[in-house]
Amino acid sequence: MRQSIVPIRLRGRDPAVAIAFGCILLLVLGGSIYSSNFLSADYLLQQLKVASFLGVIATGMMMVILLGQIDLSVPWTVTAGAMMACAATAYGTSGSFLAIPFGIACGAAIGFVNGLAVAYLRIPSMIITLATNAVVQGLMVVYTGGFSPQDSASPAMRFLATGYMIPSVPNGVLVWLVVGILAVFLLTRTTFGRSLYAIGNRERAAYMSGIDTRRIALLAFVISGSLSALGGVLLAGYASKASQSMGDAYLLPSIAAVVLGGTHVLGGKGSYLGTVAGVILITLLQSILSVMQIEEAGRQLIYGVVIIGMLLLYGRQKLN
Amino acid sequence: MTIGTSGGWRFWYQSNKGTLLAAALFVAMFVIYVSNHPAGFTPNVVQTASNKAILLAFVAMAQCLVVITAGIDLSAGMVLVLCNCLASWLVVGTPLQTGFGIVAVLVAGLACGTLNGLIIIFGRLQPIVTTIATSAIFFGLALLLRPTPGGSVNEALADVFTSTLFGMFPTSLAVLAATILLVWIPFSRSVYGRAAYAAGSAENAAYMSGMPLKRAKLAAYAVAGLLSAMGGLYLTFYSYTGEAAFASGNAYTLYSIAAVVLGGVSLAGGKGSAVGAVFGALAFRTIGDLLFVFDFDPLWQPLFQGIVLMLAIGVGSIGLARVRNRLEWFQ
Amino acid sequence: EPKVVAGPAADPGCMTPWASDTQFLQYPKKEGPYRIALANGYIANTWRIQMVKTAKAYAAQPEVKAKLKEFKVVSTGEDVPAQISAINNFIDAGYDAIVVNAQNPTAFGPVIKRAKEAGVVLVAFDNTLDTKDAINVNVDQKGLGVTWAEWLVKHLPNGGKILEVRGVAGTSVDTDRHNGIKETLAASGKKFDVTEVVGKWDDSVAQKVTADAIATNGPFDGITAQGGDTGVVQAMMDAKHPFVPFGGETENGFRKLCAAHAGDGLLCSSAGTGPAQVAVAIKTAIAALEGQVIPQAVKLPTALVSHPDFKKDQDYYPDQSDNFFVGNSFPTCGINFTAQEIMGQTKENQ
Amino acid sequence: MLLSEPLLRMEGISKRYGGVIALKEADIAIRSGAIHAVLGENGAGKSTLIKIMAGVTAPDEGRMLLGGKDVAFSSPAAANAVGIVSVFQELSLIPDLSVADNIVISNPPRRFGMIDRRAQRRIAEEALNRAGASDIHPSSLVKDLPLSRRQMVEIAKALARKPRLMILDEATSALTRSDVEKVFSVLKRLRSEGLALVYISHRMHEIAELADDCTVFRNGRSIESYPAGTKTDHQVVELMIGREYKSVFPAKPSIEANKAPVLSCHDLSWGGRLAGITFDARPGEIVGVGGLDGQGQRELLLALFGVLRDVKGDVQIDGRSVRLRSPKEAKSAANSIALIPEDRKTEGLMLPMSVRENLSIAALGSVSRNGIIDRGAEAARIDELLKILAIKAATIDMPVSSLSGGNQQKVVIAKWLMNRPRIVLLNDPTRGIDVGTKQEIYQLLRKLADGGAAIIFYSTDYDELIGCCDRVLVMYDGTVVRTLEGADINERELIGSALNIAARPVERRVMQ
Ligand SMILES: Nc1ncnc2c1ncn2[C@@H]1O[C@H](COP(=O)(O)OP(=O)(O)OP(=O)(O)O)[C@@H](O)[C@H]1O
Ligand SMILES: Nc1ncnc2c1ncn2[C@@H]1O[C@H](COP(=O)(O)OP(=O)(O)OP(=O)(O)O)[C@@H](O)[C@H]1O
Ligand SMILES: [Mg+2]
Ligand SMILES: [Mg+2]
Repeated sequence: MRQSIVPIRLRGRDPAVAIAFGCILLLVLGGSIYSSNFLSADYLLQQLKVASFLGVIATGMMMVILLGQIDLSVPWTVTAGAMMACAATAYGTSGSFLAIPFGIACGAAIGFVNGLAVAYLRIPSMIITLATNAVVQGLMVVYTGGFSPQDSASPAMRFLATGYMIPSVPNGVLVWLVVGILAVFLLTRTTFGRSLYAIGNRERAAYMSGIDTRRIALLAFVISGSLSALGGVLLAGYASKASQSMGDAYLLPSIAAVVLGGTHVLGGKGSYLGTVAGVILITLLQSILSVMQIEEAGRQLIYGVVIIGMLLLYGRQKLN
Repeated sequence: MTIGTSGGWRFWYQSNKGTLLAAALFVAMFVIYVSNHPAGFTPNVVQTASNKAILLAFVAMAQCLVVITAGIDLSAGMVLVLCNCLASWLVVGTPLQTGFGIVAVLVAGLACGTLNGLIIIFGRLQPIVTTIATSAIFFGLALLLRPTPGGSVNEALADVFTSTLFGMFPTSLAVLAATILLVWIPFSRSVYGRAAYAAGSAENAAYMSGMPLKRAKLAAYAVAGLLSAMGGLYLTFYSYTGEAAFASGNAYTLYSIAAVVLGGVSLAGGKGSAVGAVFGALAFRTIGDLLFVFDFDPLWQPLFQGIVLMLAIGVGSIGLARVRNRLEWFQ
Repeated sequence: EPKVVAGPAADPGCMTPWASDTQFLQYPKKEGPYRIALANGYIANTWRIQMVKTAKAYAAQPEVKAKLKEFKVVSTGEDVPAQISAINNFIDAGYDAIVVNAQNPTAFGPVIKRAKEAGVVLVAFDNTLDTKDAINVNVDQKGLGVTWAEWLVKHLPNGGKILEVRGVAGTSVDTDRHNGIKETLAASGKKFDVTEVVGKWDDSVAQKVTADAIATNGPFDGITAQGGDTGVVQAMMDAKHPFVPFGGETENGFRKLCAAHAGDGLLCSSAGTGPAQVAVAIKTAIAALEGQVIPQAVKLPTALVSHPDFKKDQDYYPDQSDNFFVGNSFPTCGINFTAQEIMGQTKENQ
Repeated sequence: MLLSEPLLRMEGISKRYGGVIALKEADIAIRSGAIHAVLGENGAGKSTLIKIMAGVTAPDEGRMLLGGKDVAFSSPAAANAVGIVSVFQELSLIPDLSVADNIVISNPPRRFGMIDRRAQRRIAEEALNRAGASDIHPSSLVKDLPLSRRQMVEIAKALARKPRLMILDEATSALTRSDVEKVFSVLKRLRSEGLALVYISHRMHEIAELADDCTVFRNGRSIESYPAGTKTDHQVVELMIGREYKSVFPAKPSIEANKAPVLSCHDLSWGGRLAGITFDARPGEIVGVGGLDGQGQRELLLALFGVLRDVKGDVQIDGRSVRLRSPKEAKSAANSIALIPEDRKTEGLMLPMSVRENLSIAALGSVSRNGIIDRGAEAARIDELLKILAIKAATIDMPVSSLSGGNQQKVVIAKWLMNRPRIVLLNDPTRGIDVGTKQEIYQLLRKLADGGAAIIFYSTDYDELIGCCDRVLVMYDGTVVRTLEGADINERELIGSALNIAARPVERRVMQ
């Protein structure tokens, strides 16, 4: 494990994070060889907007990974958040007013189930979240098939994802900024954050120190579920509707973004700035590859090789 | 001395509890399935079930090996897909060509696993993200081989491998048993196998004890690749064709994790056996089969599957209620 | 074992042969009522949900219901072996006919063999099977690509920059549609500069890659997309990209946008494969069991509507969800569900 | 035998960890057929020295000569290959493998390339026998064994490798007296067989009994080597700590007998492991818990700390009956209990986290408001603590894992003091700790008691119980068989009641 003398809250200055941001620069410059448009402010802002969905989801994933757990229910939690928010819009003005909180609440409920199972029943998160994912998928299929749900996004959702409160900075990015600031605050300044790192490092010792480890874990999963759902709400706003497969594209990228940002998968170590770097890296890489005119096979190969290359550059664990 | 033979059994039971539980779970579910099947307990029904389950059984064994070292292989499903595409080119023609084809596919799987192992061990990268990246590479290669589904396989051979022995016993189960005997048992009883367990259980202590950790982990990843390749080969035998199917590759990866956990293998490493993982895979597959014998509205089927999976997982956590020392939660 | 007989089919209006050399088959007549199974693969998207619901609704119609002893649907997910096993199970359980939407058109060789031996009628639709031993109810996937490309050729007499949004890589449907587009554009003799991106038949993915393509390679003179078309148009609007001719699928959302923005230049041709084809497949299976003459490969009409023919509440439903697929009736087969009937039912009117 | 030519000679060895100098120009010479004791305070560099000997880490400077030839080991396996085997302070057993697997781990017997399990079991049984631990079943999993049994397995494992040079780094710190005696007779036999042995321990009488040669380390330097028996204990300790050394134990003040107990336990029982435990602890009192290892002492402390489920009986704090369901409840202001656990690595510390974060983790509630940490308050409290307990660390922002064992233990104690507990439960807190630090801890305990805390102190070291405690509860098979007070707290009474000689014939539980 890479250990740094610097305490966690200062690890924003981790060289790994700096190199990660260096890699982002390299990617943009590399892309600009292909087309100078990659350097345009429009394109970069658009990437930030798209990154904000992954960013919000990865924030939740990071909380759970810091605990030493993982949340594989992301795909259908994202979808459920989006679908439920859109569905609430159908219930008149009060519905559309409550649409966004309702979507997030559904995600929180899913996270609550995950958290209960992981924290109180001690079922490994990797499997229970897989099962909740399957159950939520089942619920959504039943729901779509049986209730002819309203699935267009409300104007508020559209505004949240694609509107502009500050000229030329999409609201989605602002949402991510707010979520990010809250996350940094939570991780560095609160007992919750400190407990999260403690549990991730050694749960037994954290318990013996009088930390309510189960409640913290439960809370982390609720946060993860809520943020996945918020990601879904934003995504629905962006696409102006909800659809079943919305969340599929977010599971592996959100894990990859968190880990690429230097967070240790076994928990207890990682900084939010790293996650930001990871999210931007993944989004940019996907975007640049998608417009390059090569066969899909080539894109996949390059995607894999570049990620491994970057990890070798800075993600190596220290020898013990 | 109070240690008798009965003590021996007790220790054996202790260390194989997970496997036994998985076996019991599978048997219970399979009995429910077969007793409700219109055709009953016939060789055909067993053959169908085993042909379907064996792919996951192979991938689960692969996953198990890696998980024992406290790693994880999120590329297992894609190795299966890649080997399926490769097999749809190579496992054709004369018996000799077919034979070479099979060897080539297995070697390719071994190479994929070795690549994973090399990057993770010598690059000192975290397995989870490394294998996410290599799975993209493997899928890219699969797409190069099969831009559209197609290809073929030596059908005579494929039929042999997916039919029954003496009209009774599914060949696929025999192959599975043979794999356990020829790959798993030697591995688990070798020095490397033991070092793999040690790496998962207490890596530092294992290093202090001078165990060959790097080679053991490399062996685990490599053999895992080989086993996934077996799965890919079987997919080709069962479908006569190759397809670079992204969704199903990912599905196999995730299912293999579920199977491994159902099979009593600890994701923290150091515990469990491939036999358990195989039973876990069989049990997991039977969940899908149950759909067939119960008359559910089609739209409710995914929900039913999810709930059964939850229940199956829940069975494993019953023991928790009996824990009287809360510190045991954290083991 | 079906006999190869001379055409035409018993119901020529509905069961048109795929090609001039398509064989006509006659299965031995079986006594009804029949046990028929639908082996579906993936279920969790709107197309499949709509398909399964249409199948149930069709099987529940009185005249069809009278002929059926049992109609069972199983969805096995994305995994091909699971679907193969499901079909094997249906064969072992003694079903008379099995209707299948194959996850992989080439993967069912062994099952086809077994079905043939067991005398079970196998009918494939949507993703059909590469075989002459099963009945295929076909949509001309390549033909769809041709239709879309022809639309662009027609509206861009001088050629131009085209954005092509593709489907899921590695599937035959994606390749067939792509080849149709490619060959037609090439054959036009005009200069088309095509940018390809992968939208995975998904609105949000398609929207993202379209936005990227517009930012880096745009603007385009014409667009064609195989699915996720609503997202593609959304991305155009978000980027303030001028509306251009568009050849695409039949999502309600897409057609809504086409109807709304036709005046601004969004001239659409919307063609696709409605989920109701499952009903045609069931109808064909019943006909085969009844011993009627049927073509080995049935050609389905494509549900095609082009500008300026979009009619409200017939070709698109402004008040309904964006997500369902509109082409849901095959009048020549007496299958007249509107998408609204299938997907538009609410709790109250169920 | 050539006495003049040592088996292993290390010259001018230096090793730094970042800014910390662990070893500086250290010399040592180890001869065959002798036991060489290495002494020194916590953090003196003993473990670092033997890690270098055993190939775990490489020195920055200096050379090693084995039998007169220069050697350098790239890994523990390389050191093993030339016959250097060690029993590390941090146990190097694999918890999920069986005892037999562990014993043969570096070179298992093989048949047809596979491990021969029958032969392995034979070897294991033999090694356990040689180590005097034949009560351990070779098929049991290491993680199911209590710490003392694990150390025996570790010793058996070293023996099974047939070493030329065997190193024991505090290998007996958790052993009971009878086990220690067995191990000693083994070590003496090995010495007579011509092996070289390096022995590290903080227990002076053990060294007096065993050692032939001694080397004292201080601050990473080898201060002096001398033949055993040529210096008094007093002189040795002064060499170690580099200053004059006074009485170890602080004086016991007399307790006012009429004070109301802060903690009282009535008829406490848990499963089959604890039965009918009744005692009181008054503020200002240090109550010792004694007895052979594994007689339920650990369970008693855990039960009081709210870790065990279904505890029967009545526990009162300040006269209030309480039923604690978690350490969180136990540490709450109303109850104010702290537990210094047995195993600091897994229960006491988050090793990769910084010293600072470890120190404040148990007291986060008291330096935060509405869940938000007040960093100023946190820093102030930590400074206060650091003044009380001198923790030897370059900076408190370094990971606690890079502290020496004794300093880690201080962190464990300190983090609970930050909570200002009124009831302190200690589970063998001085295991593996040097005399100097021990003395500090005794004084600290007394200071806490004088400040009004009640202290329950379990120790495997009789001297400690005698020197520190106002009362000692001696446990046997889950019950308190005797309570010693005043002059009765002496070695003879402690051992006698620990073996429960009066009540039952001596009989150690082997297996349930
Ligand atoms: N991995 C490491 N990183 C940083 N510093 C270290 C590391 N290991 C040891 N040290 C430092 O080196 C010094 C010597 O430590 P060592 O473990 O050798 O002490 P010791 O004499 O064995 O003490 P104890 O009796 O407490 O076990 C200590 O100050 C310790 O903090
Ligand atoms: N000789 C032995 N051989 C095998 N297993 C043993 C042996 N002695 C004890 N065990 C196992 O070790 C575990 C703890 O044993 P024991 O009852 O002696 O605990 P203890 O000393 O009270 O433990 P602790 O000190 O952790 O409280 C039990 O699960 C028992 O099965
Ligand atoms: Mg030490
Ligand atoms: Mg004990």
